[in-house]
Amino acid sequence: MAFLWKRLLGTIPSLLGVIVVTFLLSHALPGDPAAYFAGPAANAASIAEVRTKLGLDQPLPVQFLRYVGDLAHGDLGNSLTTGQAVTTDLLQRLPASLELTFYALVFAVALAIPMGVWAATKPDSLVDHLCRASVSVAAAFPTFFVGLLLVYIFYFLLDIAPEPVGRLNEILYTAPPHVTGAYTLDALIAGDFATFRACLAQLVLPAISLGLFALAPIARITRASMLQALGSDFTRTARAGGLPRGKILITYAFRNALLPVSNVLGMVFSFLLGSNVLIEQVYGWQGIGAYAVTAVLASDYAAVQGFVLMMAVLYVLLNLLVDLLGTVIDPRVRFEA
Amino acid sequence: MTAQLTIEDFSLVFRTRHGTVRALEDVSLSVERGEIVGVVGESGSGKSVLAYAVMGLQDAAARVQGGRILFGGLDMLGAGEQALADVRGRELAMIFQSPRTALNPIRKVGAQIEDILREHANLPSRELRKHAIAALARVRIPDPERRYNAYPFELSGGMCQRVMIAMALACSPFLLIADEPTTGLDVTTQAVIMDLIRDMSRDQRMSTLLITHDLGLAGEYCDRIAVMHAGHMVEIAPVEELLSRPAHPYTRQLLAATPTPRSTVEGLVSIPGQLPDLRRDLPPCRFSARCERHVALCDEAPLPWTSLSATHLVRCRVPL
Amino acid sequence: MSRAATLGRNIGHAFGENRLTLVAVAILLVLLVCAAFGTALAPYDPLMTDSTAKMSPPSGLHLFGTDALGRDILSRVVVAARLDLGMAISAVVLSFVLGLALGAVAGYFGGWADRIIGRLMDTIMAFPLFVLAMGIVAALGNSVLNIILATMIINLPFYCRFARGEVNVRREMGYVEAARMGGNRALPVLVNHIIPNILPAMMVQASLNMGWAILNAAGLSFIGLGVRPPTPEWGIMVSEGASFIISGEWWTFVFPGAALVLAVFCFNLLGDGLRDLLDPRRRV
Amino acid sequence: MTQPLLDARALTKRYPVGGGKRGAMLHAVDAVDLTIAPGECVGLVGESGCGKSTLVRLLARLIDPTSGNIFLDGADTTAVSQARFVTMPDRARIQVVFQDPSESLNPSFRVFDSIADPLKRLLGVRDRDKLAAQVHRAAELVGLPRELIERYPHQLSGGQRARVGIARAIVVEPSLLILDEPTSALDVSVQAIILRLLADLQARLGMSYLFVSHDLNVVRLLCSRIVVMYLGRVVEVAPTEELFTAPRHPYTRALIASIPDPARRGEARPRLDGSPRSPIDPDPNTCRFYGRCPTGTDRCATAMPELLRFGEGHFAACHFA
Repeated sequence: MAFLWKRLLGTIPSLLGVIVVTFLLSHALPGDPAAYFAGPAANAASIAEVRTKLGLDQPLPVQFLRYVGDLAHGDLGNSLTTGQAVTTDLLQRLPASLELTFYALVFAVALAIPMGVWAATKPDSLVDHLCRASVSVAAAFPTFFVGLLLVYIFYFLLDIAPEPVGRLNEILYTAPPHVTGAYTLDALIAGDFATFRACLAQLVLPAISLGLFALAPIARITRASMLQALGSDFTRTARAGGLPRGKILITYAFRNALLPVSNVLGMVFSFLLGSNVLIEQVYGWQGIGAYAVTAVLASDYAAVQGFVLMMAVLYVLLNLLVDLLGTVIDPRVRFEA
Repeated sequence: MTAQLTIEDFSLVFRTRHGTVRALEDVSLSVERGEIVGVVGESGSGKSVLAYAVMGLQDAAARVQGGRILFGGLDMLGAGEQALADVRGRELAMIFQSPRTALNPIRKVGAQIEDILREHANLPSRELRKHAIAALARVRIPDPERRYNAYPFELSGGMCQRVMIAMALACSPFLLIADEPTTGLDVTTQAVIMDLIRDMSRDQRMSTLLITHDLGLAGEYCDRIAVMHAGHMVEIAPVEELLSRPAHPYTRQLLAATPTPRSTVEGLVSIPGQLPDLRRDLPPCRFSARCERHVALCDEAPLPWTSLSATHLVRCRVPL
Repeated sequence: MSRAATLGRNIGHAFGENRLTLVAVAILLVLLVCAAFGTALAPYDPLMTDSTAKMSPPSGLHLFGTDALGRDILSRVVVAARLDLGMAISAVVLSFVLGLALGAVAGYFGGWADRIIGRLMDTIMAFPLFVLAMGIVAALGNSVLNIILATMIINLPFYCRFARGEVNVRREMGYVEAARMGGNRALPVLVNHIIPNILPAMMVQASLNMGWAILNAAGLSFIGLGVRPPTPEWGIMVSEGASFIISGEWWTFVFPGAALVLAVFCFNLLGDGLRDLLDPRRRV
Repeated sequence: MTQPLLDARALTKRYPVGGGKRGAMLHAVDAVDLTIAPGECVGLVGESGCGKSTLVRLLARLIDPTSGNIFLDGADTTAVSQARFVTMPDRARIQVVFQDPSESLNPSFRVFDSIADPLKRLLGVRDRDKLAAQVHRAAELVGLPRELIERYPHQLSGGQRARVGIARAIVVEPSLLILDEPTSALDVSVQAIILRLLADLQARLGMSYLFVSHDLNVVRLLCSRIVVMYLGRVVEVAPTEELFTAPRHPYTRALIASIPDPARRGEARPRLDGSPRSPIDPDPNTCRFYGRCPTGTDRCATAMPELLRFGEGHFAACHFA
């Protein structure tokens, strides 16, 4: 338990850094935010009034405290485009993004790890070369371009994928009653299998486009660390002890190979969360990424900052999860604490 | 006496990008029941390659060129992977240098011993733990119940080597191959580990093949010593005889280069020249270019073994 | 044999064995030529609209077809090389130099310098990097310069950490301690003895990183940040072409997208090739 | 008695460890006194982790001591920090030959540049001909063939690299050469060559040596006096022959008994089992060897033994010596 607390405490500096950076971003705005928030019809007096109201006339440390205070109340300001509180907007759209990211991750991991292991057990074979080649190619495709290509091929040319209109074609189906916010899960809870299938069908292309970019680093590191583990002294010991091949491959090599794999998961999450924005844009997905793009283009700063902050917090939490996974795999980490 | 291990005219090459390395050529050696045999040589002599070949654990780039390796009645070179796996860990065991990395870093040492027992010892699952702890106790690890749950990183290098020995001896093998088991350990720990290996092989009438670069170490613990140079075995003799009356010029020089409690710096002999490049064409005697006793006859193949006595063999045309 | 000759043999080896790397280098050279002389090479003015030839599919006249305003896509793809490669290369060069300097200081001196620099990098790494880049460009303003700056910042930790690790390992090595025994102060030790030995590995990192930098810059312009129409740029061209997928005018987004893929793929191959070159296990 | 060349007094180095236990210190070197006379050759032995390497780095002024002083010909070198000492004239007087020849040479420097660098930096030799002459002389002294001077380290054998390492250290004509396990990475045949070379160099150049090794058989070949360290402290100092024939400290006895020796085959000799105590915040009133020591009593747990004199140049730190 001690190490759990230590890890939790360890995220505090990261979170603090994230808050400082988002604060700095909002105060590095070109021009006068007060004038901006006051709107186009404002005069000098109303701008000054807005400035006082927003606390922009206070010294930076005071503004920072105020910012932190607002955050503590879950107040990220109001969006200019939707007119709602940014927090409300983001929380509404978050499940859509999480659902997509989750499926992309499952797709990437489910494909990449067996691929990497397979390639490592037969180094320099055709399988190995095919694996490496396909992984290299996948890594070179921009996610947004893959997204568009898949839509063109599977929707326009082959017509086997549904129209890329977001999470659900609302003309044909109604969204499942809100429980978790994840449509596939909610549809299952409601027992509505038709909607479930429709949601899943909508998810396939975006999840694959998103997952492809995460595939390469996972497959690469799995192959490399598997090769290393198979060539290690302790695998040799296991062979010298006459252990069966399956035992050597799984208990000795693979479990050790998982350590570096869990270490790149952090980077993979960074990719996934970032590329999420692009994929949501391509597929009209109603998640926080698409929301952020709209906000960026409309210069809706409060919304953009809220988005950046939420993504960062999400990322810090995911990293914490990866860290804990690492401690489960590796006793050495546990004992360090 | 019956030979536990017989190596006959064994040759092995490595195919590399830069040519074929003739790592072992016409190596012959036998190890009797309960005997401790040392294989001594400098780096590049092929002593470790030989050890791995006996285990059937050679590198993927290795190709056996000829000869036989017989373990008990089993032809190790002809046996399939399954037959080898059956023998390894049960009848034939090996310990390595750098014991810390030779143990699985994320598995409890007790579990690693159990893995071997489960595979070879034919024990019911609930007995495994008891036997693993007993194996730890046999190698005089203090507080074996507690050490059973330890991970390798929690143990010292010497303690890890004991765990390795416990693993190797868990199924009471007939032959133990120890590949530089004390390299990297402190001299005090080395003495403890070597005493342990010697006592275990004496107690269980187990044969031991000790691979080492240290003639002094081999001299203290082995019954017989085989000296290797550049992939050739050049001399095999009982310890006292090898140390007092070395017959091969290389053995003599190696002895004179090894500092002992009685040597002086003036008395230290340095061996001129370097190991030959094993990728090139080699003379019948691979030491000839460095040898002061080299005569024309030395360049005539094949280079025969000369028997100085029933137990003292040397591979030299003009032995001392 | 001189070191240069050994290196030459190794290079010959790596390329001889891996023809793909050679092909990648050749393609990169073509792209670099496009970047340097794009306007002279392009068959048309990339900005010239032609209302008579809107949305014409690839043909002898327009090899890559034309877009909704009748502009020649081939010309736009060729001319865009300068902006896309320029943004990525300058960002990578900046983060390389700054990251090396910061990492070297952190790794060699340790102590509080290490803690401050480490904390700074951790803070950058605490964000999903593309999201941070979005935030930076959104805050600093929508310009090419800010895209470069944002890409530089998000790449910085990779170089900094890599350099720090490499310097830290070498700091205690015999030859570095010998250099200190030989009268070298900290700066000469770093500049003469440590950095030259980590540069090759850093270069591999840079070439592997280049593809990612291109993707980032293009991704930012794809969502409408930084580059403004009608400037030819691969990301924004893909974005403009995206609206025509449903109607099947594939050439509008496929060609600029393919250019992106090609550039990234070649840089990745080059990086892999260079890494094989440096890998001691393969060098023997 | 003549003034010692090097005189280290109460040399101590502590490192803070891990965040968790706040203020915990690793006592790497603890109040070590050591003198080396001009032209003397002193051996330093002890197991890994006993503080040998830290002591070498302290004496070589590569790191600053936590406390204590190092006098060189009576002048306190510790009056300035190691960062400043780098540019002092005395820097050239203490040089080190490092352990692993393969990582003790800059891979991107030719042999010539490796040897010439300290000449340029420490002695300010700028003239190309003079530089070349001195480099060639050093190379000749260590028996390095001329054609190797323009090579890179990766084109040399282990023995040749060891020679370059020695040449680089002696080129600035130091008064004290610290040899940090100079042959531990070499085969015995090469080791013999290097040991003879070192003996020869000392006879010709009259330097003092501090020879660090874990191999007592090697140390005794070159050294007239041997210092034994255990867990950061000096436990015994004695003239070489006396140390081997009449060791006073139980650790020294165990160390000597552990040397493999075919002449004593089968003899039951005392063995030192177990592992050393933790060097982190050790009890200042407990002998560091207590718990592992075959003769330890309660007294050893309550009073740290001091180094006491047992004859001409023979000191040991044991209540029962």
